[in-house]
Order: sequence, then C-alpha cells, then structure tokens
Amino acid sequence: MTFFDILGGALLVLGLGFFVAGTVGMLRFPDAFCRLHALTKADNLGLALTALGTAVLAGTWSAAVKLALIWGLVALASATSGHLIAGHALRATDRRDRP
Amino acid sequence: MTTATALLYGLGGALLAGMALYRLVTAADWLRRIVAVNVLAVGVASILIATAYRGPAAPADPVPHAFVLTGIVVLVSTSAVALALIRLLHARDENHHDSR
Amino acid sequence: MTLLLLAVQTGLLLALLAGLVRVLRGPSEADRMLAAQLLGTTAVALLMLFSLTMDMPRLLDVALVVAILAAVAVVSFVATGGDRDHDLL
Amino acid sequence: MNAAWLAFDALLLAGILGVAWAAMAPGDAFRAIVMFMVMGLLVALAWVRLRAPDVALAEAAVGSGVTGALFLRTWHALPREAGRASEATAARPAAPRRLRLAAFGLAATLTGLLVAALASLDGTAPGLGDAVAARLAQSGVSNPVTAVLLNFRAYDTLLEVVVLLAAVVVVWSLDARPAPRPVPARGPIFLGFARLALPVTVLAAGYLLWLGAFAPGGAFQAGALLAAVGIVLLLGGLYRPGSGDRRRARLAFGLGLAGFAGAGALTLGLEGAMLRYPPAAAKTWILAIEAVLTLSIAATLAGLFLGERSAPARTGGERP
Amino acid sequence: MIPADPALAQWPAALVLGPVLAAVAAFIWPRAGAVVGLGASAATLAGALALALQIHDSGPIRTVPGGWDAPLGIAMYADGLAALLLVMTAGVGTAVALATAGAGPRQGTFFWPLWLLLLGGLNGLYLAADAFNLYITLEIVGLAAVGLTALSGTPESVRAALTYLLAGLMGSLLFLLGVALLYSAHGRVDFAGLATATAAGPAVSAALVAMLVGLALKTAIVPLHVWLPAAHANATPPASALLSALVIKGSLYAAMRLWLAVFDPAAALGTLMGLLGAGAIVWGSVQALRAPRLKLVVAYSTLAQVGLILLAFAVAGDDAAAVAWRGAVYLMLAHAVAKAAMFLAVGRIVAAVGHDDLDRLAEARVRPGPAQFAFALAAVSLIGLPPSGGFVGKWLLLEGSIAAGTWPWAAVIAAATLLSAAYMTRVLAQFFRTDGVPGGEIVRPGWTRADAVPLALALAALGLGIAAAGPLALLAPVPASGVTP
Repeated sequence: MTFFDILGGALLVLGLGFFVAGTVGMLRFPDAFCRLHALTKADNLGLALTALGTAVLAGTWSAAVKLALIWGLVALASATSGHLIAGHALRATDRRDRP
Repeated sequence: MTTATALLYGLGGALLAGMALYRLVTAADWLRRIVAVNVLAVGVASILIATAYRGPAAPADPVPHAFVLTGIVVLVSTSAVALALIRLLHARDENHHDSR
Repeated sequence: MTLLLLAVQTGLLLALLAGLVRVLRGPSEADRMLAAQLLGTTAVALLMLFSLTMDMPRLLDVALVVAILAAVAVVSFVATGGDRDHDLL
Repeated sequence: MNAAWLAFDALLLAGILGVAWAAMAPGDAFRAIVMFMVMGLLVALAWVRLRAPDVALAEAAVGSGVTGALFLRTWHALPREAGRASEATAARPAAPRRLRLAAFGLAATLTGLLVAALASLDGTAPGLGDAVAARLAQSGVSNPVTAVLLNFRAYDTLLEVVVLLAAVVVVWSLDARPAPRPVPARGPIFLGFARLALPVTVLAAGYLLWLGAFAPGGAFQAGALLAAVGIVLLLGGLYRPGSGDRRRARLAFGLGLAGFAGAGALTLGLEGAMLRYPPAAAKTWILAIEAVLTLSIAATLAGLFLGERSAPARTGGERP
Repeated sequence: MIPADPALAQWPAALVLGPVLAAVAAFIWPRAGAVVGLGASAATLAGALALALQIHDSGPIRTVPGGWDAPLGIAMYADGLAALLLVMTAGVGTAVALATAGAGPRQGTFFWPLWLLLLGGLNGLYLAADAFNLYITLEIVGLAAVGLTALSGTPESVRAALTYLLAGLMGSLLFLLGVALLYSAHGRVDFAGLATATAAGPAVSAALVAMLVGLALKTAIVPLHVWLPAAHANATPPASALLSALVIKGSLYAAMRLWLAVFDPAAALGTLMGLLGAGAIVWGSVQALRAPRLKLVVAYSTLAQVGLILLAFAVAGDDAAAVAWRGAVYLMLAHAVAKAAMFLAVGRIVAAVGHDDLDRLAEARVRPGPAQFAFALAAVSLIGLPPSGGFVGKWLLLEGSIAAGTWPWAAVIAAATLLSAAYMTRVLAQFFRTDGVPGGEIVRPGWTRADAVPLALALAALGLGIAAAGPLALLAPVPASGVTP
C-alpha cells in the first residue's frame, strides 16, 4: 500500500459518499426544487472526487486529462440542465395553478 | 458458456427475451410494443455477448460483437420506421376526429 | 485494494438502483429527468472505476461518450420545453 | 474476489431485468421511455463487464441515445392523454386474462428453451476469435471488431448500411411535404451550452472514428455522436432546414451507401472480389469508407429523427 | 472452391450491388426514378438469366466476397434453386415495374428506391450462404416491404404496415436468436460448416425452432398470418403484387434452405409442417370463400397457396422428397407469376369499377373485360389446372407424396385444388353475372396498354406449364446433392 493507493482509495470512498447523499436527497426531499439543489451539488462533487481518485490510482497523464474532460462535460451539462429543469418545473407548477 | 459470468448474463438474456415476448403479446399500446421489441433484442444480444466472453483475462471473441453492433444499427432503423408509422397513424386519427 | 474498489463500485451500483425509485415514482416529468441525469452521472463514475478494476484504460473513452450523451439527452429534453406546450419542430 | 464480481454482476443483471420490466409496464409513457434509456445505460455497463467496449459504446450512443431521442420525439407528437394508452396508439384494449395466460405460456416456453440450450453448452465451440487474431495483421487495422466489420465480414456491414438507407427512405416516404412551422428560439443558457458542448462532441466523434482502427470506436459510434449534434442543432433551432435542403439531405443519406457499394463495385472490378482490398492499402480503404460512412450515418440518424413533419403543419391548409 | 473463371465469380455480388446502387440513385434523383428503376430491373433480369445459364451449364457457383473464406468470411452461393428465384424475382419485378411506370408522382418518388432495395435485398437473400448474412437480408426485405405497404397512404394501410413491421421484426429477432444459438453451439454460422458440424444438442434444436417460427411469422404461415390480409389488401396494386409474389417467397426460401442445407430435422417436425400447411389450406380457403372484398380473396388465397407449398416439408425419403421439393419450388414460381398478374388485374378492375366489393361487382355497369380475362387466366394457374405452371407444381408434389407412400398428403393436395377452384369460381361468377345491373346498358372498355402487363404475366403463368422442362432442369439436383453451399 503506497501513499497514492491510500489517497486514491479515500477519494473514491468520499466520492461514493456524495453519490449516496445525492441519491438519498433525491428520494427524500419533498419537491423538484429541493431535489435539484441536492443533485447538482452531489453529482458534481461526487464525480469530481471519483475522477480525482481514479486519476491518482491510474497514475497516467492521459487518463488524468480524459478524466478532467469528462468531469468538465458533466459539470457543464449539470449546470445547464439544472437551470433548464428548474424553469421547466416552474412552468409546470404555473400551469397546474391556473384554472 | 465456460465461465459463471457468461452463464449469468446468458441466462439473464433468456429471461429478458421471455419477459419481452410476454409484454409484446399483452401490451395495449404501440409505443410499449416497440419498447418490448427493443428489450427482446437486448436479450438476444446478451446471449451473443455472453457467448463471446472468454474470462476476465482473455480478449473476447470479436465476431459476436460485430453481430451485435450490426443488430443495434438494424434495430434503431426499424424502430425509427415503427415510430414514424405510429406518429402518422395518430396524425391521421386526429384529423379524422377534427373533421367530425 | 481491489476489494475496496469493488466495494465502492458495488456501492455506486446500489445508489444507482435506488435512484430508479425516483424515475418510477416521478411524479412530474422534471423529476424523472432529474433522476435520469443523476443515474447517468453515476454510470460515468462506475465506468471510471471499471477502468481500474478491469484494468482497461480505454474504458475512459466509453465514459466520455456516455457523459456527452447524457448531457445532450437531458439538455435536449428540457430545451424543447419538456412538455407538449411547444411543438418539437 | 471472484465472488465479489459475481455479486456485482448479479446485482447489475437484476437491475437490468427490473428496469426492462418497468420500461414495458403499462402506465405513464414518459416513465417508460426514461426507463428504456436507463436500461440502455445499464446494458452498456453489462457489455463493458463482458469485455465488449465497442458494443457498449454503440449501445450507449445508438441503443439508448438515438433510440431514446426517437421515442421522446414520438411521445411529443402524441396527445396529452396518451400518457396512458390513447385511442390512437392503442393496438387493442387491455389484454384479457386468457391472452395473458397464453402469453405467459409462450414466454415461459421461450425462456425454458433458451435456458436448456445455454445450460447444454459446454464451451467446446471455439468461436472465430483465433481465426480473427491470426489474420488481424493482414486486415489493415488492429481493433479486431473493426477488422471483422470492415474487412472480414464487410459484406454484412454493407448490407447493414442498406438497412439504414431503407429505413430513411421509408420514414421519408410517409410524408414528403415540408413543414412551414417556425422553430422557437432558445434561451441563452441553452445557446451557451450548445456553443461549448457541440464542438467538443464533434471533436469526440472524430476521435472515436480515428480510434476505431486500433481501439474501441469506429464509424457507427462516431456517426451516432455526430447525429446527436445534429439533433441538438435541430431542436435548438440553430439549424433550420429549408425546402432546398431536402435534396441535399437525400444526397447525404445516400452518400454512405454509394461510397461503400461503390467501393464494393470497384474492388469487384480491380481485385475480382467485392470488398477485397489490395493488401497493402487495406487501411486506407477502410479509413476512407469509414469516414464517408460516419458522415452519412450521422445524417441518416438525424434524418430518421426529423422524419416526416408534424401533423398540424401538414394538414393545416386542408381543413374544411 | 473459388471458381477458376474470375468473371464468373462476379455475377452474384453484382446482382446485389447493382440494384442497391440504383436504389441510391433513384432516391437522390427522384425524377430519374422510373428510368433508373426500369433499367436496373431489366439489367438485373438479364444478369439473373445469364447466371442461370451458367449454372445450368457448369454447376453451382460459390464465391467469397472480401476474399476471406468462410467461416471467418462470408460465402455467397448460387445453385439452380437460387438462380430460379433470382430470375423469378427480377422477371416479376420488371413486369410490375413496367405496370407502375405510369403511376402518379407521389408513388413514383418512393416506389422506385423501395422496389430496388427490395430487389437487392431479395437477391442477397437467395445468394446467402451464411446465417447472419441471411438475417440482414431478411431485414432489408422486411423494411422495404413495409415501405411498399404504407405507400398508398390510407389510414388502413398505415395501420397494416405497422402490424406487419412488428410481426416481421419479431420474426427476424427470433431468427437472430437462432443465429446466436448456432454460433454458441458451433462457433460459426456459415451453412457449409453448420451442415457438417456434428454436435446436435438442445442449443441446435432451440435454434431450429426459433428460426422456423421467426420465418413462419414473416411468411404468414397460419396461425402466424394475422398481419397478412390487411397488409396485402390495403397496399397499392403494384405493391400488393410485389408483396405477395416475392416478399413471402423470400422467407419461405430461407426456411427451405435452412431445412435442406443446414439442419437435419426429425421426420416428426416435417409432419408438423405438413399439418400446419393443411391447416393453412383450409383456413385460407375458407376465409377466401367468405371475404367480402376482391383484394381480400386474393390475399387469403396466398395463405392457402403457402400452405400447399409447406406440404413438401412433410414428404420423407430421398427420391420422393426430391420430387416433392421440385414441385414446391415450381409452385412458388407459378404462384409468384400468377399472383402478381392477379393483383395487377384487380388494380385495373378497381380502377374501372371504383370499388372491389364482391357482392356489388355484379351490379357494376363497367365491365373491364381485359383485366377480368387476365384474372381468369391467372386463376387457372392458381387452381392448378393443366396446362398451367401451377398444375406442374401440384403434379410433382402429388407424385412425391405418392412415391413416399403418404396418401393423406395426396388427399390434402386434391382438397386444396377443389377449395381454390371454389373460391376462384366465386369471383369469376361475379364477373359474368349481369343480372344485377340496374337498367341501362353495360359499358365494356376496350384494351389499353395498362392491361398488357397483367395479361402477359397471366399468360406467363400458363406458359410455365408448357415450358416446364427448362426451369426444372435447373432444379434437377435438388436436394439429393449439391444443395449444401
């Protein structure tokens, strides 16, 4: 067990924790807005930690670059869709309130 | 099926195929039937890919992989046609109602 | 070490499967789509771990494609209104 | 360790079975579609587990991505009440008990047959893996799946492209009139996303195409990614097909098959066998065919998505 | 096994590539569709005839496109059986294409690429010597056929096309399942290798069942026929002609090929196929006797005719089976030509009368004599009266079943003849009845060019009986030898 093994393992476990927290939030929170809140944080951080842990354990630059790219894409999509889904849910609520 | 992993996924494929056949016969709407056909295809693919598996260390047999790749493209083509027909069918029905 | 990775991997899969409950329950379309997005991200994380546990670094390419497609799918859905108020084309 | 993997695989498989069942279950159609897309995701993971990353890529891109988009497009076109089976989409009312029993019998027979067949296999059939490996050096590429698809069994792939063209011909034959409906402009968030993500996707498609020669990837996966770009462009109103574009679209659909079949005819004349490449230039032939195929597949998948026009636009002028 | 003459080896591949390239051209340049379509159909016919002559003189041709031999590569195999069906497809198709050339612009735009794709797909299917290759050709044929079904654009045809697509898709997936099982059992899918592979177990049996059921769905073998009547009765006349004359034969041929060349089915399974055939004869005929519309009668008669062909599967014993198989193939040929003639004639009748309601035909003021005549001639072949092609086919089938000592099948063949005579007479009687015409005189339109094609096809169906020696010579070695690619 090298230092990098321990670091990588710890990062991955931490990442898993965020994913679990995100899932629990998505299941328990009462409405779409709260869930959105839980989700955007959890999956961004969770994936970031997982990517970091994987990069540490893989130990190659090409893997690290790819992992960074993947995380960037997911973060961008998550931010965008977060905004858009919120708007969508808002419109849906509006419609329901109208007679 | 030489490995437990292959057998597991192969049997999963058999179950998927059976489930899909059941839903295909009993489904009440067209959309669900197209989904069922796609599930049936996944069942068949599962058997092929499981056949190709040679254990965690050896590379798998590429020929069944090529079969499944071809099958996926064929299936998306056919599904697209089916869905276009469903849309057209609905559009015709709607016009029919409008003109009444 | 490998056992730890396997445990994390199994934990991720369990989280993914648990998230399915939200897709199942909804109730709104936004809820389902949101849940699907989380599932997509979890699958990307799983693929990253696979690249280690199966010792196939090329799996990161698969993860990249899944990430792109998940992004495109969710954004396309919400960009079109996600409901039938707007016609698609 | 093995037991841990087996447990993981069993869990994944259970997930696939459950999601598949939910995707086919009666009820909300949107839920079924999302479930179907999630199933594609899980199935891609399963293919990775079985060391089939090429197939996993195709499943994620085509099986889940493009097919899911097609389903969503159809869901959009159906009426609001079609969450459940509407009159228009219903093939028939809910299945009576006798039919369900018969269906169960059929399904059980099929599964039983398959289980018996799979259990009887003892692994004596070696498959063609060794044959592929032995000739891989002569194929021009080093990814065995690409070698099978574009060299050893290229005739199958040629016919597969024929299927793709047949599909787009049929979809376009269903209604040939152009849609006059304007596409609403999208907001700045969407445009910002598009500006960043689309170029990355195009690059990724090129990367996959190049990768296919020696690692998982290839024309179909790259084509599907490019098709995703096209679909976002269409959805966002960033690209609005005009009436003159129909001709160009047909050209793009036909190009891949024309190129592939043309290569077949050329090799038939030059080498005396359809798609037998000159040994020294096999790689060049394969890459050239794949490049044309990628563009054409992308156009065709987007064309399948666009398809015939939505009903109100088509019939608006005809109502009494 | 690669023939010494390279020019010879190019024929099979060219017969697939040619129509496919023409389809692309017809799709990209719709205005040139008719020219390209007719030209390619005629060229394919010429190529198929040349191939048939080659095979007649020098035996079957086996080629390996790509230059990689099976099992890694894909082999194409052309024997007399394949050549006969290639000629049949190109011939009937060219005739139907001629009849379509004058149709409206909308149909023209998409008819030509669809027909050419169908032609290329069927050619590939007949030449396939590899189970997976066969699967893809089945898909091409299926999609093109669905497109042709929906071409008329009526709501009924769209619904029929959707049902047809789903049935076909399920059929081809079952077929693919069989291919997967074959690969997992034998590690190869080329026919030659599968035929010699010894290990037969549950996997191979399951593969046989899955493939046969899948193909039965696509061939509309009773009780898996529910999609057929609506599809064939609601398409445009040329599309109906192609669907019933050719498309059905594709999957039937595939089943025949697998049965003869790949599997070694138990005799009991053959008997089961024969029973299914007998059931199809009865069901199809009874429905044809009760159908309210002319097109439905013709569509249901397809079910009965396919049932008749199925009887060949039940005839055991090498020599007897060889005779019965030749009869079955000849019946396929005769049915293709006669049924195409019949659907085109019905199209002419509907165009003249305005409907195809059988009960109101006797009241029709307009009597399209030439089309009715063509219909009657085609009916002669379908019933199997001498000297038609249908008669030759039935005779051979009868001879085979008597040689095998299976008298019940001979009785079924006789019953099939009586039943087909009954439902055809029901139609023909309406043509001649004039007592229902309410007052006024009867209009008898004269000959037009459009009547030429159905009439020529109907005459060809008769001619097949007179000139049977040539085609039968091609079939001489079926199946005793040379059938294994």
